[in-house]
Amino acid sequence: MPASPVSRVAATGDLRIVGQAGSEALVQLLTPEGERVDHPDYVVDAPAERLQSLYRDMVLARRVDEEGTALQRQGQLGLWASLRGQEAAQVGSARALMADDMAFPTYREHAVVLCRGVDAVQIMAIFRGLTHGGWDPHRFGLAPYSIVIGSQALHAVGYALGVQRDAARARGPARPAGQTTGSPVAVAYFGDGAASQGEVNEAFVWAGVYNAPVVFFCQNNQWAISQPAERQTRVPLYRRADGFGFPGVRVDGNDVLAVLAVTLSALQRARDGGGPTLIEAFTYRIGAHTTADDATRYRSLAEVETWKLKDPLERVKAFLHRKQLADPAFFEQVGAESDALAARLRRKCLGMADPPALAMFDHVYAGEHPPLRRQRAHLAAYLDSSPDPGEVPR
Amino acid sequence: MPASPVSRVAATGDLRIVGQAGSEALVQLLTPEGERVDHPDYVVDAPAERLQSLYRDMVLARRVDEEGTALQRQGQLGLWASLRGQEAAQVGSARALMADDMAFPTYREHAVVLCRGVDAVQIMAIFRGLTHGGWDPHRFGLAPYSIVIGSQALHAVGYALGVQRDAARARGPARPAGQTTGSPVAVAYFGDGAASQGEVNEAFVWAGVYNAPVVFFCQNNQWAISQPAERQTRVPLYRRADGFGFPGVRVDGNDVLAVLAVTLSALQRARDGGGPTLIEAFTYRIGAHTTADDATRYRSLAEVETWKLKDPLERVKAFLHRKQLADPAFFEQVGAESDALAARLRRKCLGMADPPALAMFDHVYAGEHPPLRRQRAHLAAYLDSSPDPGEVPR
Amino acid sequence: MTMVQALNAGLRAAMGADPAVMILGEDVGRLGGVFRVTDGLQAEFGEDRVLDTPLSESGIVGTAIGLAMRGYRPVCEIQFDGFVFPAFNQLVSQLAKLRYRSAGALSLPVTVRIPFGGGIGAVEHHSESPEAYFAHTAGLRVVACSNPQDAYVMVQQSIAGDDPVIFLEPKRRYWEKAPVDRAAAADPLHAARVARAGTDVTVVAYGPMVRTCLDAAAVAEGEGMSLAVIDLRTLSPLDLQPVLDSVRSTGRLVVVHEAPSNCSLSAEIAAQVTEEAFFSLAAPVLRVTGYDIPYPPSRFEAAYLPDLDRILDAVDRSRAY
Amino acid sequence: MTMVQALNAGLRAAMGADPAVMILGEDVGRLGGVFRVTDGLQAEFGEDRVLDTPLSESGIVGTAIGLAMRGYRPVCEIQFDGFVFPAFNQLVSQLAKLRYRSAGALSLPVTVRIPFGGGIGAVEHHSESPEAYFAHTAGLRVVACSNPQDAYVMVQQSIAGDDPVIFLEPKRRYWEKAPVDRAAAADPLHAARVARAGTDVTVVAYGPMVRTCLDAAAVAEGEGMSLAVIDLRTLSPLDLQPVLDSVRSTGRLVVVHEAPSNCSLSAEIAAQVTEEAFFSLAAPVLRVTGYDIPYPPSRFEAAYLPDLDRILDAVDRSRAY
Ligand SMILES: Cc1ncc(C[n+]2csc(CCOP(=O)(O)OP(=O)(O)O)c2C)c(N)n1
Ligand SMILES: Cc1ncc(C[n+]2csc(CCOP(=O)(O)OP(=O)(O)O)c2C)c(N)n1
Ligand SMILES: [Mg+2]
Ligand SMILES: [Mg+2]
Repeated sequence: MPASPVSRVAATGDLRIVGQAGSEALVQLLTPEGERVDHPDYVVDAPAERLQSLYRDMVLARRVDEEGTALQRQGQLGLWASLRGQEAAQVGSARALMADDMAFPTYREHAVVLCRGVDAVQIMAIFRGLTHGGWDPHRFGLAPYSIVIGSQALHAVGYALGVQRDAARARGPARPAGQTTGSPVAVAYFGDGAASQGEVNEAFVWAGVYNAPVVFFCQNNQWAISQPAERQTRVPLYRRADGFGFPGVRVDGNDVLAVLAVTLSALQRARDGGGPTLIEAFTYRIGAHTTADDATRYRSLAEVETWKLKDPLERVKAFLHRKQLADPAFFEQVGAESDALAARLRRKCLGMADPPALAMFDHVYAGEHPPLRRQRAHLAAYLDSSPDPGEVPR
Repeated sequence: MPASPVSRVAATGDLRIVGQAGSEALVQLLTPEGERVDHPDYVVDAPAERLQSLYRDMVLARRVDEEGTALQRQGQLGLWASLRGQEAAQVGSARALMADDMAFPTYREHAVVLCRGVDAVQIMAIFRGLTHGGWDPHRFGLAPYSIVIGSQALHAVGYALGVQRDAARARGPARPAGQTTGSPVAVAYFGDGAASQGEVNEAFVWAGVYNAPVVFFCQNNQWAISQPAERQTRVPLYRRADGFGFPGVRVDGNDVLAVLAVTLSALQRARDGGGPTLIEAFTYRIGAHTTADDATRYRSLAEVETWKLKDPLERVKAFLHRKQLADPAFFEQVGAESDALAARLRRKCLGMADPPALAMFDHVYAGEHPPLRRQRAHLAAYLDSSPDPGEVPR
Repeated sequence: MTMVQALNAGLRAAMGADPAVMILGEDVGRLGGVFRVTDGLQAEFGEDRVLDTPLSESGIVGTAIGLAMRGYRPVCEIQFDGFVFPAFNQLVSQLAKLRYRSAGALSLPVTVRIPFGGGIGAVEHHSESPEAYFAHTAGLRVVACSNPQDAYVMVQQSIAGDDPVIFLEPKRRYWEKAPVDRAAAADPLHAARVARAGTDVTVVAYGPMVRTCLDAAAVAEGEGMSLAVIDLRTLSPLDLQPVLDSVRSTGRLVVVHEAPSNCSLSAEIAAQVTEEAFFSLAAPVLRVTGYDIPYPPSRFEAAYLPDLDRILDAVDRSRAY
Repeated sequence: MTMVQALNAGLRAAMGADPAVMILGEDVGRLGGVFRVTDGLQAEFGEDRVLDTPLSESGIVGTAIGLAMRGYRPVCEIQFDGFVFPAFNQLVSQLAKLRYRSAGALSLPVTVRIPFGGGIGAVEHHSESPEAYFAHTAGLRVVACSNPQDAYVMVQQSIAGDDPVIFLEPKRRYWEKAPVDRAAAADPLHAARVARAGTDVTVVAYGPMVRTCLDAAAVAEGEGMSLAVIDLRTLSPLDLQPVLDSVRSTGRLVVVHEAPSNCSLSAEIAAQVTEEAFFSLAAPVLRVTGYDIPYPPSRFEAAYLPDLDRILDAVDRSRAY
């Protein structure tokens, strides 16, 4: 018995989608050539403004990413993890979220961060080594980046269990079981590599057992550093969900419209009390794993070139052009906006001062911690007494 | 796409089985009433001697189990984990193994231990607190009991990877990929609860990716202490395998013949290079979780009574009777044998002396370890100097 | 009441006082936990607040983190000490670090209860003392109760605090009885306690060994020797002030715990006390601990575990300096 | 050669000497490891012996245990220190205990290589020093190399031994060069080493901090102070004989490591040395360590990590007693 497809109607402002997870084939609505195609399970009607705005999001995300890489090259950042190629997967999914949903991202979800309204400077601060996090998860509906692969999936499920309980508490004891319409959903982002972690699979167990309002959004970008996705599974990843009793769906991760539709539909399902969905966004990591990686050691240029032809931005651009849904002024404006963003980012980044050493003791604990207070005081006294940083030691 | 069923022919001495995993329904060959039924996927032809010997194994296992419970009640053992109700699952699977296969059991697999040729006294020594293990895994093809739930599944996969490599080394570099006919198989035993552990799911990942010669034998006895199986999954457990890309099969775990057939077929598949199989033996824990547990707190007597009607021993007995495949002398002899085993076990158990305290330092390390040597010497000196154990302290 | 009953009462009080408090763990609901610490709580507060979970420790701690992010105050039960390790990654890299990672934006008021220690004749993995792993982990708080009164108070304090707490319960003392005064003024959670005043040698312990040390002190008294016994109560942060105060007068210190000695609490206490009270010490700090071996089969535990004799032997050795 | 090259050569030698030696880890094959420690080994020894694994640390250690049971000698690579925790259950409850559990019938010759420590400006989880967790775990051996020669020798010794070894590689020293003599007579694996003789104060370190201590000793010499520097090399079992020998003449000891201090190696060393050499000590053992906070963002690491100045400050404080 395959996980039963459930029809859902999701609406978000201008967009109306009728969708259902569980179909066998890759969900695609916009081909690499920019042709709009129909999908039996996801009937989408998207106005020009929505397409423009998705396109704009992707352009800005790519620009932030390019700037990150450049800043790292110039020694301004310690590291950068490029999202290039994954703009559609990230923007499409993040734009499906409501303000009070909670996303649990990894170190590569920069476009998600932008869509959630966080200033890109905050991302730079992490890779510059100023902070491990920085934005307020509650304000933005966005948990901190997770670097330990897969660890955030359980947090998302726990958050979803909390949402379930909130709804129950609000509605009182007589609520019909499982119905949580309108309440927030937790979204766990992770990669193809993460699917091999025990914790991610435990998250699947819990989500299934408690029918938690959570969406697992897996960007299968084909690689986990040097390991191809076949080193993590011998069947398509979206099928993993079957064995845990909830639907999985594979979507063209380079098709922003399809990703949006599939995610909206999964979110609606969760809001309606239908439980979890696993979305596998089939995409590609165009860059190296990070700026510290040399991808030529393990994969062919030909493969990369093939995927460049499936660029997520180009197909939307082509479609907007062909259908005359955007004029040159629009593209110019987006270009200008992106230039301004990059300039601002660079300026802010270069201007970020190193924090005072003693600040490293902040936020370890909420309450009093005498040994830490002593260690801090000891360092303070030591710093006071020691020579200027510039001097040769002693 | 469900994991594709693969036909296998397995032969072991007197028994010929044509079987394939992947069918939807519960595999059953002998009904609770002792009727022989056909199954489209598992065509089995078992002579009387084989049925007799399986019956005998189950009787002896049950007797050992009863003795364990009795000895615990009398304060001779610290704890006992009863296998009652699971005799068919354990005997059927263990009797499918070849001598050089390697089984990885949990604390409840006493019948597996017996079938592997280990003296039952060794089990008593564990629950009496004399040792954590005791039998030689290499000699008996049986790893130590695993108590940390699920931890042994990865060991089984690792062992299977070793077997794969042995075969490759033996055959030299030109071997056809994946073919390991005739070589040993690793079998991981675990319960329904264990299926929720991350490590078990990681074992599934590895087994699938490397096509390891391993069989996952899950005894779904409906309970993990007080938690019903629905607290671990909302779809049948055998389906978990689908998402990892290998076949899963659910067998009537109280039907020793069906378990034997399904396991033999899965082992053969693994030997032939066909990779892993997940077998879910659908059975029931008739007793409490252990002697420390009070099952009346969480489950109904009616449920237990229903399952008693599906007793794994009774149906074989009924079948042997009805088909006149065994005469009264046979049953008498098995009874006598079981009495003798129980008496011997009890005698040996009561006679087990406490080990000398210093022996607790043995086998921590293979090589020299000076701090431990010093701690041991210190305790030795202290014991020499201190008053007789019988005396009131100081 | 017994310590089990005291903990049960403490949990009930915490749940009654704050609807955000939840309990999750294996068998904590219908069964009331394998030690019955959560007995009756599911019936009283509902399945939504006392959650029977899948058999998945990393899931228990990981989802508790998510619940805390949503405003809940989860109390996790790990069934036995030896089963905390599947959750280690969530404890050490997530629970301990998420406040820091989020620059203070996230609060993680998660209490992780662990029945710990030996002495009950159990099979492997059911008698371990993992406290040093947690005390070594910055971002966690670690406490151990030794008696019903403390158990009742400390579990509530742990739940009420905004930091994650590893709450260690000495399972061999679960069934020991003592009166519990629900209205008594309480020490702060992170304060050590002088369990018995004394002048000759200071003995420090926590959790299950406090009773053993008090017994030793009683025997010593019969022999004309006065032992001060300090119940540490908090393992991280350590509160060594009462220890230092005592050592400055006795000049001698013996530290006792069940855990293996290498890189343990007793090492830390010895190092700190020696540094702080160097000139007060007439003898080096002596340690009476489990050996550096895996917890042995139960027939060995009488020899493995520190007992009255081994403690008094160390006291004698200390006095012989 | 660099330490990376020395480790690579050591692994190559071990694989050449014994066909049972296998390497498994994330990205160890085609890529040669993120630090290139296993560079070229898959090409030389084949995919069967140098195994690129799924992203699953518990799987790496768990299957290594199974491989060892089948007669192999697996060498696991954990990509960074902070990623060892998903494997903790397999390390602590399985790898460390299976020989004991099987009453000696099972041998677990598994080496777990972990690049550890800070100082490379990395993001979170890439700079940790988890050695105390392992040193506290009976059944494991724990070593740390500090220079290419030791790296070359010790990795082979670890693989050749029949016990599980946690092999810690100081990643900030990976690219430092020193000559490696492949034919030189080697110390046993579990022997500490006097890295520099000295008479005024003894300084003990291991892994990355050995170089820092030697630098401090050089500066101190310029100021007329003679520091003995001891490279511990083995963290479990500890070999404190050279430390005790030195302390008996200097009377002063400073222990240095990057890891947080609570329940750390420095605590253990302080406790043991004080107990063994109580009357030789003119000052308490002083500890220069990381603070008890999660490893901070990299812009803080200069202040977080013990450096030459902090070491010399402790030396001064020791001498001031
Ligand atoms: C538990 C853990 N192990 C190892 C690593 C090192 N590491 C960082 S990213 C990565 C690959 C992740 O692959 P995937 O999940 O596909 O995400 P992607 O990088 O492709 O976005 C690895 C192995 C880690 N961060 N965490
Ligand atoms: C990691 C871990 N967590 C918890 C336990 C405590 N425990 C022992 S048996 C058990 C239930 C196991 O259920 P299942 O896997 O179905 O096996 P069964 O006992 O039914 O044979 C639990 C929770 C344990 N042994 N290991
Ligand atoms: Mg990837
Ligand atoms: Mg079960």
